[in-house]
Order: sequence, then C-alpha cells, then structure tokens
Amino acid sequence: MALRNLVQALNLALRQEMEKDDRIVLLGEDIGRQGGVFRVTEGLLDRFGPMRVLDTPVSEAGIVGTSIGLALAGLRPVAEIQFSGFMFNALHQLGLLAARFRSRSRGTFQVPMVVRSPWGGGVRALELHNESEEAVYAQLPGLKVVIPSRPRRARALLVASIRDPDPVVFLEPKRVYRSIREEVPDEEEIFPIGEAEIVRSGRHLTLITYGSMLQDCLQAAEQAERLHQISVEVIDLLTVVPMDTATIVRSVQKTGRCVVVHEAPRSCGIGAEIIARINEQCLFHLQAPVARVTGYDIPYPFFAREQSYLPNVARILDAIRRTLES
Amino acid sequence: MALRNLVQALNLALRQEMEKDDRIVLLGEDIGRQGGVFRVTEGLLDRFGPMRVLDTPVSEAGIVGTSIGLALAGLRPVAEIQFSGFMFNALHQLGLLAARFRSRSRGTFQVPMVVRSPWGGGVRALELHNESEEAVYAQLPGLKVVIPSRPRRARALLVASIRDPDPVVFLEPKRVYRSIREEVPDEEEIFPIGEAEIVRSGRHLTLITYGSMLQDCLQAAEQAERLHQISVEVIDLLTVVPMDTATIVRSVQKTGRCVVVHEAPRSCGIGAEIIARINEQCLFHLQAPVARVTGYDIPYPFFAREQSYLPNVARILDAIRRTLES
Amino acid sequence: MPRKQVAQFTVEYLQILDENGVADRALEPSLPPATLLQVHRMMVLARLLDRRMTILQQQGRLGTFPSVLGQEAASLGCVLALRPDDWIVPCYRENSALLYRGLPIKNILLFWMGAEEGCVYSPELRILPIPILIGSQTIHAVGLALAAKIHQRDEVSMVFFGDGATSEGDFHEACNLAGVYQAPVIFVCINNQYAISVPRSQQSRSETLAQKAIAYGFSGIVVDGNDVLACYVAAREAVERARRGQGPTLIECLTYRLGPHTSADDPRRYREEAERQVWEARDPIKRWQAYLERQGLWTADQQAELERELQAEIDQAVRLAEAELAQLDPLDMFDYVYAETPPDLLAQKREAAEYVRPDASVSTPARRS
Amino acid sequence: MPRKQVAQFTVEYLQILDENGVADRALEPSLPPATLLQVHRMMVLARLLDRRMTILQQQGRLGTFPSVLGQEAASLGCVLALRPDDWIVPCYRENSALLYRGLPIKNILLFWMGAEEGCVYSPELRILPIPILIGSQTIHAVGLALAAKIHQRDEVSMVFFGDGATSEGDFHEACNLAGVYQAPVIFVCINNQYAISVPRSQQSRSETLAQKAIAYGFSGIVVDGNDVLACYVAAREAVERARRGQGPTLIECLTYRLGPHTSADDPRRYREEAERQVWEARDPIKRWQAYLERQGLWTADQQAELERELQAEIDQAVRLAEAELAQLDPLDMFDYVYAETPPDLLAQKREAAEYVRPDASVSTPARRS
Ligand SMILES: Cc1ncc(C[n+]2csc(CCOP(=O)(O)OP(=O)(O)O)c2C)c(N)n1
Ligand SMILES: Cc1ncc(C[n+]2csc(CCOP(=O)(O)OP(=O)(O)O)c2C)c(N)n1
Ligand SMILES: [Mg+2]
Ligand SMILES: [Mg+2]
Repeated sequence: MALRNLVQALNLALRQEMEKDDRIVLLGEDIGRQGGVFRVTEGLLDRFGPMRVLDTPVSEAGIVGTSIGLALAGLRPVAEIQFSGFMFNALHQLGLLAARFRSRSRGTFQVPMVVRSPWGGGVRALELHNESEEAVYAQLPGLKVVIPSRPRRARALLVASIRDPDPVVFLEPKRVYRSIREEVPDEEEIFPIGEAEIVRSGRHLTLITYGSMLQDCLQAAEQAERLHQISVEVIDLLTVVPMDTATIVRSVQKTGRCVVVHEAPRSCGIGAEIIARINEQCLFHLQAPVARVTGYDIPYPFFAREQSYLPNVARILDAIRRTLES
Repeated sequence: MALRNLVQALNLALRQEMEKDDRIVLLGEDIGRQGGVFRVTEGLLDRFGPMRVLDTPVSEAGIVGTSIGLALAGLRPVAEIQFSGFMFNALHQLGLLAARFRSRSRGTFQVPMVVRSPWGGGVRALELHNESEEAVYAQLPGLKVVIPSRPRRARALLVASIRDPDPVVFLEPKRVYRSIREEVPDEEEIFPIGEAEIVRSGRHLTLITYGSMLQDCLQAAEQAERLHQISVEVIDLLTVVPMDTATIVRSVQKTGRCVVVHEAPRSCGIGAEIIARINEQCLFHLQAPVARVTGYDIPYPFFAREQSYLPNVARILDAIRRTLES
Repeated sequence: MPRKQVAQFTVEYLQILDENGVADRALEPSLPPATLLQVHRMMVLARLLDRRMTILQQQGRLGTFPSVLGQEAASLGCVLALRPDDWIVPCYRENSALLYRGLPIKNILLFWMGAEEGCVYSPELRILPIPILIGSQTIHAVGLALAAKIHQRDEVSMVFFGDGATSEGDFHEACNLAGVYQAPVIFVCINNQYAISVPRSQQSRSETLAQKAIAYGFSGIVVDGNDVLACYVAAREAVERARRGQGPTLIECLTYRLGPHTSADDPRRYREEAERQVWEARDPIKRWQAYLERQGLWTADQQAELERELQAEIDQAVRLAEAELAQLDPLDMFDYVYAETPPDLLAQKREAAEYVRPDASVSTPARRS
Repeated sequence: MPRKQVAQFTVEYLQILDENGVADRALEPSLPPATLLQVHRMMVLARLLDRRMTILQQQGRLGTFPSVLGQEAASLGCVLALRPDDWIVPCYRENSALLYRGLPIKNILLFWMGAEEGCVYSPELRILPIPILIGSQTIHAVGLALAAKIHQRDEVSMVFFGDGATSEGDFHEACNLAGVYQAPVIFVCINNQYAISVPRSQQSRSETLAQKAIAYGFSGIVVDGNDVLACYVAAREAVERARRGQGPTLIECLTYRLGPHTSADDPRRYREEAERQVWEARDPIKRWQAYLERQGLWTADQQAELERELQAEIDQAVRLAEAELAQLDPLDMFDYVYAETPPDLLAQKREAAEYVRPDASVSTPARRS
C-alpha cells in the first residue's frame, strides 16, 4: 500500500471512479488547468479531457444548478465549490432544489451528484475561506453530508458518495490536506455513508467529533489516558447527515459521559443535535452534562485570531477532565 | 385599544416608525402598489411615496445587498423577502456579509437593517412557500432572529428590530396573519429583542415554542390541565437568536420536565439547541428526557400532506403526557 | 486609434400572423394541417382547463394556481420546433405546450391540488417538473443541454421563464454558462408584462429583454408571443443553430397575462382595465381560429364540438385526480426523501404514523396573492 | 411589419496615452501638474508596497495576498474623476486608488496580515472595506448610490470588480437594480484577463465585458486600463451622467495581472510567459513616467529620490502594523459581533479567556492558490 495524503487520496478516488464510469463529469472553478486551488483534481483534465473536466466561470449557483441538470440527464456530476463558504451563493440550488427533486416527484426525478468543497479553518486563509457550515445542511432534508478526517476513509467515502443515488455534500478538512499521510490501497475501497467509526475505544468517556478536529481529539484522548488515567472512546462521525445515532448511543450508554467537538459555531450545531439524541435515547445513562467544545457563536475571525477561536487539545482535555469530575 | 390582527399590527409598526424616522426605507417585491402579497405594507406607498417604499425586481440577493448599502449610508432599510424560503437566494448577502460588517471592521461599519419575511406553513401554500429556516441563521453569527407569535408583541418587536443597530431577521408566521386578533395600542410600544415570555405559568412541565406553534401549545396546555391535571408552563421564545437561556433554565429547574415544539425540521433545529443548553445548565433537574415535537427531517411536503407534517395539539399533548409518565 | 467603435449589435422583432389571423406569405412556414389543428386543440384545452381550475379553486378543490389565460400561444409555438427527444423545462404557465407534448391533464391538476403525484411524469416525455423558485430552472436547462453536448447527441433543451425571472442571478449564471460552453439551449422568456404587480418597465431598464443575450455573446430576438407562427419560426431557427453546435439563443415572446397572477391576486390594484382590453383584442386563440378558418380548416360548429369533447376530457381528468387525491397516503412522504430511507427517518415515520391526517378539508389560505 | 430591427447598440473603445506615453492631443484632459505627479507617486507607492508585501509574505510576516503588479493605473485613473464625498467600493487590487484617496498603508498591511484592524477606516474616507466574496460588493455600491438619490444628494458611488466577478449573479442583480432605479453608480470592471487560472475568453462568450451594460439599459465602454488618462476621461463622463441623474455606466478597463493571482499561485500552470511579456511592454507606470518626462515634469533623479522616500513610508507603516499586530487582543473578537454583546456570548468570551493564543507563529498554509 502507498502512503498518501488527503489530497492524493481524493485524487485517486476521482481518477479511478472516472476510469470505471464515464458518466462522471467534474466541474468547478480552476479545477482544470490549475488542478484545483488545493490540487485535488490535478492531472484529471489531461487524463480525461475538457468534456469531463470543466473549468467554470466564477458562478457557484451555476455550478450547482448545472450539476442538477447533468444529473437529471443521467450523468454523475462531481462539482467543486472552491471554498465551502461560497456554498451560500448556491444554497438555494443545493438545499431547495437538488435536495428535493426526488421527494417532489416521488422518485421520478433523481439527482445523483456530489458537491466537494475544502472546508473549515486553521490554515491562515482569508476571511470566508474557513467556514464550517455543515449544520446548515441538516436543516435542508434531502442532502447527505460527509466529512472525512483522514486519507484512507476519505477516499473510500468519496467513492461511496459518487455512487450514491442522492446529492451528497462532501466536505474536505483543508487543514488535513497535507498534514497527514496514511496507507491508502490502490485497490478499490468503499466505506458506507451513514456509519460512524470508533477510532479509539475507551471506558470512561465518549469523545465525538469529525473532520480536522479528529487529530486534536486523538491527542487529547491520549493525554487524558497518559496524564490522568482517563480512558476515552473516540468516535469519528464521518457522516454528519444522516447521523449514526446507534453508535453514539451505544458508546454513551457504556461510558456515561460525553464531550462533542467541532469547529463550527456552537448554537444549533452538530453538537447540539448529538446532545439532543443522547437526551432522547440514553439520558439516564449520563453521569455528567455533555460538554461542547466548539467554535464560538461569532464570525470566524481573520487568521491572526483564529487559534483563539478554534478548539484545541487544551480545551478538549479540560472538557474531558471537567466532565469526569462533575 | 383597537383589535388588530398580525398584518394590521405590523403595518401599524411600519407606519408609525416611518413617520418618526425618515431614514426608514422599505424595499421588496410587490410591497408598493400591491401592498405586499399579504398586505403588510398596504397603504405605505401612498403615504410615504416611491422614494421610501420601493417595489423591486425579482431579485432577493439584490434586495438584501442593496439594503446593506443603504444601511452603510446611514439609512434604516426594512426589506421584505416575499416568502422566507427565498432567503436562500440571498443567504450569502445576509449571512456572510450583512452579518459581518461590524465584526470585520471592529464596529467601524454597521448594518442596521431588518429583513422581514412571511414564514412557516399551514396555509395550503405552494411548495417552498412554507419554510422554517430559523435554525440556519443560528449558524451565521452576527444576525438576530425574531419570530413573534401574536399581534401585540409582533408590533412591539418590529419596532425594536427597526431600531436595533444590527441586522435582524424578522419572521412572520403567515398562518397567524389573519387568524388572531388582539388589543394593540395605538401608542408606541416596544418589546426588547432577546427576551422570552412566560405566557402561561405551570408547575409540572415547561413547554417551549415560538411563532405559529404557540397557539397549538396553548391549546395543548389547556387540555393537559383540564383532562389530565397537568400544569404546563408555556414559554414563547419570541427571539430565537440570541436565545433567552435564563428564562428557559429557570423554568425547567422548577418543573423538571420539558417539551420543545417547532415546525422546522428536527435535526440541528432550535429545539436541539434548547436541549443542549438545558443539558449544560440544569441536566440534573430533568426527571425525563426533553421531548421534541417538530417538523420531520424531510422536505416540507406539498399541501395535501402538510397537516401530517406539522406538529399539532394531539402530538404536543401526547408528548406532554409521555414526558410526565416517564 | 483614440476613440473607436469596437462592437455593434441589433435586435429584431418578428410577427407573421397579424391580429386578424392574416399571415405574411413571405414568412409563413408550411406546417401540416394536422399540426395546425392540434395546436388549436391544445390552446383551447389549456384555456378550458384554466376555466375549470378557477371553478375548482373557488370550490376549495384546488389550491392557489397561476392562470394561463391569453398566454396559450407562446410556449406552444416554440415547442412546435422541438423533437420528442428534446428537453422541455417549463415554468408554471406552460400548460398548452406541456399538453401538446403529451403531459396528462391529471398531472397539472394534481400539482395544483397540492400533491407531489402531479410531478410523476413518464420519463419519455422529457419534461422537467414545474418549478417554483423563479429563474432557478434556467440553470437546469443548461445542465441538460451540456449533457447532450458531452454525449455528442444533437438534442437541445428549451427553457421557459417570465420577464421577472430575468432579474434573478440564476438567469444570468445560466445564460453565461450556456454561452461559454455553447450549450444547445433555447431560453424562452414569456414576457407577459408583469411580475405579479411589477410592470415590465420596472423589472429592467433594458428596452427589450431579448437584448440581454448580448451580455453573453449570443443572439436574442423579440417575437409576437400571441402569434404561434412567429414563435415557431424563431424557435426553429434557434433550434437549428443549437443542433449545429452554434450555441444558445434568447427568444422574448411578447404576450399578456389577461387573468390575475394567481387565483389569489387582484390585478385591479396595479393595472388599468383599459390595458387589458387592448391585449384581449390580440387574443391568440381567436387569431389562430381565424387563420384556420381562412384556410377552410375550421368552422364554428367544429369549435363547439371540440369544446364539448375537451370538457369531457377535463371532467375525466378531474375525476382521476380527485380519486388519486382521496387515495393518497400522507405517510409515504417519508419514502421519497432518499433512495434508501435512513434508520432515524424510519423512526420518525413510525412516530408520524400515529398522527396521520387526511387533508380533506380545504382551509382558505391566509395568503392573498 | 413582419421582420424588423427594433434596437441597435454599439460599444466604444478609448485610449488617450499610447504605449510610449504620447497623448492624443484632441482627447487629452487638462489635469493640474500636481495631480499628475500625485498619480505617479501613488502608482509607484502601490508597486513598491507590492514588492514589500511579497517579501513579508515569504518571511511569514504576512498571509496570502493578491498582487497589484501591472494594474496600478486603472482604478486610480477612474478615482481621479471622483469628489471626496463620492463612495469608493473597492475589490482587493485597488491599492493605488485607495492610497490616493488617503487610506493609510498600514490598513492594507494589517488586512493581509490577518487582522480586522485593517478594516478600521476613518469614515470621511468614504471607502468600504476590501471584500472577499467575488461580486458581492457591486450590490452594496448600488445601495450607497440609491441612498444618495433618496437623500437627493449628488454623490455617486464607484465600484471595482474583476472580469471573473461578471459571472456572478450578484453582479447581474446589482446592474439590473442600478438601471431600474437609475442609481448614480459607476461599475468599473478591472479586466486583467484572468480569474485565477481561467482566461477571460472562458469567463464569458461576450466579445467585450462592457457590452453587458446593454442588458440593463445603460451604456458600457472599453478603455485601455493601463492608460490613466483614458480611465479618467471615461470615468469623468460616467460620473457627470450619474450626477445629472442619468444613471449608471459600466467601464471595462483592459489590463493584465503581471504577477500571480496571489502569493500562493503559480501562473506557469495556466499561461505563457510570452503573453506576460507583451503586457509588460505596456507597463502603466513606465508609460506615465514617459508622459511626465515629455512634459518636463519628471526626471530619473526625481524617480530615485521618490522611491527612497516611499520606501521609508512603507518601512514606517510596516513597523506600525507589526506593532499593532503584536498588541492585538484575540479575545476582543467577541466585542464586535453585536453593538451589545448578548449574555450567552459574554459567557463564551469568559470560556475563551482561558485559552487565548497569540498567533505569533506562521504556519505555511496548506492552500496552494
Ligand atoms: C426566487 C423567488 N422569488 C420570488 C418568488 C415569488 N414569485 C412567484 S411568481 C413571481 C413573479 C414572477 O414573474 P415572472 O417571472 O414575470 O413570471 P409570471 O408570473 O409573470 O409568469 C414572484 C416574484 C418566487 N417564487 N421565487
Ligand atoms: C463568491 C466567490 N467565489 C469564488 C471565490 C474564489 N476566488 C477568489 S479570487 C477569484 C477570481 C476572481 O477573478 P476576477 O474577478 O477576475 O478578479 P481578479 O482576481 O482577477 O482581480 C476566485 C474565483 C471567491 N472569493 N468568492
Ligand atoms: Mg411576467
Ligand atoms: Mg481577473
């Protein structure tokens, strides 16, 4: 198996799927000649030509709306929105239209499409290049939302997303693009949408996260064990919509304590939903309030202040300890 | 005091504020000659003329973006989006730009504006004319979100929203527009943004809601009392962002039981956030899981099915009883 | 070379059938009599259906709906230029064109009766379901057309939208992308002079809507939208260009909404009766009937007979639609959100099952317009 | 009247100063020498600042930033036509124009150093802060202009955006609204031939970007964007029309981005060095200097002296900016979200206080372009 970073793993998934299925078409800003601003589509224009890899004008609603039309015509569009904050320019097309063709036509019309986008902060990028808008999609039923945290699963989930018969928003933690390398097999690998993964098992507390925060959570868990003899179970959601409630509940029933971590603002975030489901399904197993370590309810600051905005190992570790003490 | 329905109460607020403050300008689709599709702006074009009441082209991003510019120039725009589902066409302007001028400029630039919009379902309207997208704004810090439930408070809150120095999304439950009449004084009345109201006090359970669901909640509370001797305290949030956590927590600490009700989809909705805050601040006062009676995680159906989608008295009453039994 | 002209553009206007149904011989296309008669049949059907829906709406058997009265010619005339394998992307007033393509009356009724069943079209119709979000469908049409280009098939897609829709960003992005990729799409703007209460003159400062095509590097033309022949000829030229790989065209059809915006609207608030009368004189169906009679293809008796026949078709469709509505299972709204319903959603469905409400009762909507 | 022409449009091109700095006498405006020299000073300052920022970025003292190299003339030339009470709504490459209006160098540095402090402008500058969302600022400019109209003041607003921005729906809605309300706004498109890697030819099929104005019923003109005089004259005409209540104008300034899109971009991936050289020959500053020298207003010695002077100004601004950056309190990010911070947000601020992290360290961004 070859060591690959996230960018290479995603590129592999796109290349191999495009080779297997010529209905797959890529479109987005600067994804052709440029290979994408993060190089995820590098080399695909040369390999598959301008009819399958389309550089688009600066036109997010156009990219998403065109993808809907391509999908309705039987193709399998994989669109790139250059940064996930720009999804808001296309949210009517994505959340009100792509998401509803199936339901409004009782399955007669289907929109199998993927919208990929670099997501989240932590790379000293410009304003509006650091958004974590995943919870917004949870209020727009008909969409699925996948947020991988590491190269191997990311590749397997992108394959699943491309083959999914419904619109999938695939958010790529840009902070992870080049920071982690993993064994990613050349052979096809697919990981089901909707399944969370227990990436570290533990007895005292359940730590739930997704995306770039997984690394901080794993470090915090390791330190909790080493410095405080706290055994932490870490769950990587991988898919945030629909959520794998069963895995969450089983773990919390076992540990009785839970901390949720995400970069997005706190209010009405994925963390709130996790807490609501724990409340509904295993409230009386809780020995302490579920703690939220999240971005604050303020706009993501310009990068000189971002490290004070983002959750980090210290914040997560403290939350773990407080949750155990209470 | 005169009896007024919601439409008349809002019209009163607009008219009186415009008379007091000539910086106030209204803009939106069909708000002039037509007086708005629900007649909220009826008569204002005649009264204040075409320079203060602007009929716009079909251009939601344009309406919100122009309002930003008007506000930056020192005016007080009150925009109407014809139905709140169409806010998604302007969400980049509203949620990424209007919401951030203050923070990105450390208060140098301010955007005092109101975006009003008919909101929610239950009136057999067309597809996409029934959305409840309030939780989406909670993930877009910098916005305030007000959702009145009855004429008198609606009028007083609209006055507060117009005078607020920050962008306010003012959502009007269209189901209530003509269904309730209340004494609404001619004299100026103002109700602060950010304060919830206990509209019925009770001992056994706290029922939290906002907007059109208040009526169903009050009926359910009344029946619970009459048929099952359950004393229900009803909280009308009125402002959903920022939320009046203190009032919620105080009530739940007293009753130990809680049901939250809203039309919007369940996942990551306002209800989830309420549960998360209860979990954080008074978990051990809970004698039962907080129940959510909400719209389901599916697109709002065409109107032939909407009554099976919307929460109603029966669903709320059952949730109250189950919560008391467990 | 200090100050020089670098580009020049013109916009044309086309009318073939005058208001008395007399055709300009030089421009008149030769369509088979059967087609001419079928066009008539479908325009009349659309008009009768409109009347029926108005009554059904007043009886509370149908929700708010947009009248097509006076606009029966434009989209139908354009669709005449299409092959069955070309895509039609309608707006919500394309009844005559959709019926011509073969959409059952029942679908139109069910849609405005508030049932998703109205959007269940058989795939070979190549029609997208009626959109609600103004302007949004124009981009979908570009995607359909681009797919044909990618497949190297010579299908085109034809999309309909109103004068108001041209103000939306979606329309702009659709036209720009279509131009860039030279996608085989025909943009048909049904300019009925109003967007609800806002007159055309306040929708855009441009002298014509057709000239908006200049912004995207393709051509636009204005046609008499109450003249089936002009719409057909303009569309035929556009379709031929598109099939030859010469890209999109924008056609502006000048017509008028004789009725209210929807059954909930009162046009007296924003327009003069006199204006309406001017346009009533240009009624596309009267005009077409005169054209047919002049050629000896049609008589008053045939008209009476036709209307009886179509009324019966409509009666039958209403019966079918209402029967289907009565059968409808509210709970299955959970079954079509995703190809496979996730476990938590199945749980919500079970929860909902306890409270199913058949929506027989029709409350009058608070909405006014 | 079967088939007739109903509208005709033309687009003009304007150049006054040729590539050797020779002005067309017939068109040359008479600007006071002091202004000509100030223009030169600001263009040179913008260029030196660009160089300095490149170095700071390489040293990790500044984040990703967009180079203005080669584009110093266009926005400055247009802004010459404004009064101090007219609004400037910039994009992110308007350094020369903003410096001319009086924006401190420090603000530009702080913005690209990742500090909101960079957007703290004194109100009398009448400049909106640099936007990030492409095309979005065009609508804000319409609002500013409309406010002037409502106040019955004769101020105008001038908004800058790129060739890529013309593809966004926001640009369309802005132009359409400006046309409808005849708002006094001047739309200035800085066509530098690329939107990151996408060449102008693939951004839109239209022959010129100026002709997009036709879609909105106002006029558009193409100018040599490396010619300060042409930009000034075109802007002056547009501003006069706007003040007279004759509405908006679209000015397309033809120029070229000689540098990368941003410090993270590598243009070799998408364009030929040869193309760049063609444009280097058209360098706006060289051209302007020649123009000044020809009039005996400038010498090589003065140039050397000026550059020393400006370097010192920049040194000073860098010191100020970095001092402010060092002082910056991350926690105050909570204080400017709302005029009055709600209680729950104050609680979050207290929570955050325990973890404040001064961001001295500069990690190289994963982002490439
Ligand atoms: C995005 C969006 N904005 C607003 C509306 C509300 N609305 C419905 S029809 C209409 C007018 C559309 O006018 P036009 O495009 O001319 O079509 P017409 O109704 O005249 O056929 C408006 C504003 C909508 N449905 N979608
Ligand atoms: C809405 C939006 N989409 C995409 C981007 C990413 N982006 C930043 S600059 C740019 C190219 C803009 O090109 P142009 O308008 O020509 O301006 P230039 O950079 O050439 O000056 C893009 C696509 C963005 N910032 N905002
Ligand atoms: Mg219209
Ligand atoms: Mg450019």
